[in-house]
Amino acid sequence: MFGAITKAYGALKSIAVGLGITGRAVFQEQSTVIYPMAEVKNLGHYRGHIELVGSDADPARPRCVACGQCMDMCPSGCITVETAMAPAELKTNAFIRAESIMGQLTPAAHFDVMIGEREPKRFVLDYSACSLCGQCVRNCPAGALRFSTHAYFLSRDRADFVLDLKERLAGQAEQARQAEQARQAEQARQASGSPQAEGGRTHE
Amino acid sequence: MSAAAHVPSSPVAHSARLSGPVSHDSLVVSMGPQHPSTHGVLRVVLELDGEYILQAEPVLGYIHRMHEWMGQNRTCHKFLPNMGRVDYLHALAWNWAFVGAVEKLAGIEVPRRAEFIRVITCELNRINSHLLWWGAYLLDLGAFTPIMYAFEDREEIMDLLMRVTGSRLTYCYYTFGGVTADIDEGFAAQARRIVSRLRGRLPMFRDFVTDNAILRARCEGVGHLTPDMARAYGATGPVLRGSGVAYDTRRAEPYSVYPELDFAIPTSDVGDCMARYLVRMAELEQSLNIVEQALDMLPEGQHIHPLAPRMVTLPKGETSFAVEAARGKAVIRLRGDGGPNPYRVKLRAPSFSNLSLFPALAKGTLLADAVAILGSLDLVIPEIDR
Amino acid sequence: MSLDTPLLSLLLGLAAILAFAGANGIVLVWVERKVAGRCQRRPGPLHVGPYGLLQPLADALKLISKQLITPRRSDRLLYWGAPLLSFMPVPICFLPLPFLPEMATVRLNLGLILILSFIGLNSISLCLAGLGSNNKWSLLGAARAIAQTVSFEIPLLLAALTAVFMAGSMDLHEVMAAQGPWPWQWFGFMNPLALLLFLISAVAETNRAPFDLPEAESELTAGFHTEYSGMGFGIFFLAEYAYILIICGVAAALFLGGQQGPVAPGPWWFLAKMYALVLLVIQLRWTLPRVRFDQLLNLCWRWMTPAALLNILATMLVMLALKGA
Amino acid sequence: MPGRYLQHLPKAIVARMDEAKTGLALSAIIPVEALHEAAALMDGLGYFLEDVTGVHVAEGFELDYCFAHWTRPGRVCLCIVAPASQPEAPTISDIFPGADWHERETADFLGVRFVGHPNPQPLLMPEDSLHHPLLREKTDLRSIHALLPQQCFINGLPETLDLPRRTAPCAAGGPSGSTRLP
Repeated sequence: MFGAITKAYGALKSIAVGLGITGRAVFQEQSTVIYPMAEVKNLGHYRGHIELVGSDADPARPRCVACGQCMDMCPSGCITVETAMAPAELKTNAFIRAESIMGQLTPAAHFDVMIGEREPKRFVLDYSACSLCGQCVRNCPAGALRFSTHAYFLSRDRADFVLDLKERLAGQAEQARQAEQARQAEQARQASGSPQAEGGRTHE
Repeated sequence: MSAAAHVPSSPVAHSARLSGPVSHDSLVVSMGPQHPSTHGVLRVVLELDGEYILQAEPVLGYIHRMHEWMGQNRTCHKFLPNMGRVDYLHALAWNWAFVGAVEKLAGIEVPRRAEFIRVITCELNRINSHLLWWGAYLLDLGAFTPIMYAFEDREEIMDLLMRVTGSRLTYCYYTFGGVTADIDEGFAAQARRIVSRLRGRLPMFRDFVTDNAILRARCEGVGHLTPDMARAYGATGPVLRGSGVAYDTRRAEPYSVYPELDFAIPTSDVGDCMARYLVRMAELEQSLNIVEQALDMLPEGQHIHPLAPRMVTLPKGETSFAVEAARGKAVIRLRGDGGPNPYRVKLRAPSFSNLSLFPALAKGTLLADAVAILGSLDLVIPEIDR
Repeated sequence: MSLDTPLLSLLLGLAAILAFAGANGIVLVWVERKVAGRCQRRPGPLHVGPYGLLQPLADALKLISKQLITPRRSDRLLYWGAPLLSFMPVPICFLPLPFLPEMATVRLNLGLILILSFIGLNSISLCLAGLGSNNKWSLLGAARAIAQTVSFEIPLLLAALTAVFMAGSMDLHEVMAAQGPWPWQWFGFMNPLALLLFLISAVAETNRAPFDLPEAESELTAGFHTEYSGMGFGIFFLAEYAYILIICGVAAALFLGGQQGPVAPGPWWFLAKMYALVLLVIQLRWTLPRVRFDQLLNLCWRWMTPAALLNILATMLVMLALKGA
Repeated sequence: MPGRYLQHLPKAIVARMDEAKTGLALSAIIPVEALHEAAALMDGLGYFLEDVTGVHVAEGFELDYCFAHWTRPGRVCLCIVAPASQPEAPTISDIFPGADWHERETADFLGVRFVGHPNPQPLLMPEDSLHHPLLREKTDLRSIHALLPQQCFINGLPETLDLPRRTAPCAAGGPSGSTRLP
């Protein structure tokens, strides 16, 4: 009898404790982000689809040397690189070393790629097949690939996920150029308003 | 039973894929492949007498992707991203199992710093996995709120792991000879914050759920698993440790820097669902300890061996490499034939063995108990079906 | 406030009750989801209307506009009769509830019996729904519903009887009047065990978590209403909320003094107590795991029924002693 | 320890392995007929079945039964080769019920038949599938001798085959050892 009462008391107490915890939660701050209205803030390290890195000289021209290693390395076969000869003035005498498996059963083979000899005519990523493993980025001998932070990428059409990365790079470079121009125009306006500001900075 | 006696006695028995004969006045129901408590696409065919289970037979293969075939038809590098998809809740354990097996067979060295980074991230991932199990188990038992609380903490850990791996769930972070990205001071500081935050949350979890009278009533004395049975079915992980066997791959087949770390293996002699529950909750604390220690001991150095090959060629021979995943012993058996593709990759999934216990455990219990038992085995279906 | 012709009063009352039951369903759906959200530290419904207040209306619209699907080989009469049957007793149960000081729609000296007898009809409708759907999970849910309701009627009645003994009447108005304005003059305070037993049985009787076994979605997918779509499901839902309100109203009248309250007694006290109990029932759902079926029956037969019997005996003895003194 | 027993099986080839390299302590290549007896032996020694791996090799089907022990270090592998002409092996699911699923899986992938299996339905493959995905093309097959250079194919000596007992139980590796929950 006494045992039963203690048991019942214990059970009711544990339920009351639980009610206390959910009850307190009612008055606590919410822990969710109401997504379309509020901004998701922790995407700084987000790794979206890959994108091409522009070369130092011309940000609209990819660093890619069209060695095709990313194609070789990709587990899902979602990268297609079409090769073209680069303009002669870009040709250097520097080589970088790449490795390829050259078929399935032979051991890894090394080959040297001349920087600036070839360039990608098209660089197409089928994002719908990509598993974001990063093998292409890690194995690019020219450092021409990186992950974008392109998080909000939605579509109902599969075809929208086939990205021409060279076009994307050109677009990004154009955007960056326009932003730079706007910034300079802004600066120039400020400079003309206040003669103390340095007005002698020229374009590039 | 001989093969001849097994010929199905009625169309019902055949379509239901039950192994035993079906009585004419019992109810055969198919739990799953779409059912709230099978968490994914598992189907369990049950023969019921009222609510008592006469026999239960899991039917697998709904998410079978033949990882082993993929493994032997592509290079190790190309197969590596698959490992995050085997057990998506403890992806890093499978990452490690495969990477470790290849390193063992091909003789690739791993820098000490990378080993510590692996320990830290793998344990964080284990915490994440156990937290999700906790929430999902309570969901099976009819409590809706715990999973939300678990996800608050999970989100923090996922944010942290995203910092280095770039992904939130299906990581592909370890690579042959190290890890793909180094961790920085910010990572360490954030990890310590998460550890101390979780230490503060665990007592709340205990008050809210573990001590709850209804949970105790649902779990205590249900699904009793004896060590003998666990051995017969090859159960590992918390399922085995809940039956009082202190078998943990991190100690039994020491790998990486685990021998240098001080942590306990929680066990319980009871062997019921509650024991498995308590073991997992205690493991959360142990994993927090491991993360903290590993952060303290983290040496300077490289995160990937400078001579780590970009292209792995497997020598002839075979090897096995086992890691302790959140669900138990995950083993990769790898056979090389001198080429870049493995000749054979075998994935030994802990959930596979643990689920094979289920028919024996569920027999004679109530339907609600079967749900509790299924949940307490902590199954990840893609790992079972592979 | 009194109307002269009983028929007019009844008709007006019925209309008011139906409107109230409908509005209550809508409001409680919102409250339920909002409480669930806040308990889980998320906002709950938010986008439709201010604070998501119009969300249940939108849901109702959706449910109404959905196709009604009748499973093949189901029993059409039972299948579609069940939701109607589940809602039908609702207006009758509302009739004797003491919302206003002077007026119940129908003032009966057996009001409590009326409510408790008609509330039991709900379990029959659940059983028919499960039986008629021709679905194995639904059938299991139906079996559970019957066993559960039949068991828990007993402690429910016994606990209510305790209050009835204390007041000496089965008219809810008179039970209310027998209690004083201050909490220590309420029957629930004088006899907390009866209140506790009544509340537990009430939760079980209305099939709410942690006793939501007939629907138990992690075990029976959705139990008795697995096959229902659109308004078939909607009516079950509406009835469930109506029953919660009724049973909480009875509890408020029997044990918490009903309209009695400090400072200014009146109908608002009754409503406030009723909705406080409803909130408690809702919060229980978002806090506790579900009990197992045999545990539920054990709880009823081995714990609550004996406790209720002992409690009734003790109450009678104390009352006799008080009377003698 | 198991090596001492295993090598008395008729025609068993027992080899001690380099554990750091192969993850195996002991590999025993035994005739198909001896599998059941050997499995019973492993059961008697307290081992549990970790998994069954089937490999399609030039000689037929190599089936590896891996065993591990809760307190004893080292993994033991029983290896049988079922000839391609007769892809059959005795079931050991009567000894280790857990082998049931491993065998069904192997049967799915390779088409090996497990004689006496209580429930020989497909496990992971569709019920009506006749395809065994892990079968290789003839040109793609390697010989078992080429694949397993580590196994020295000779009978080992009893004293060299005794594995050292671990001084402390496996579990109590760290200073904290194991904690028993109440």
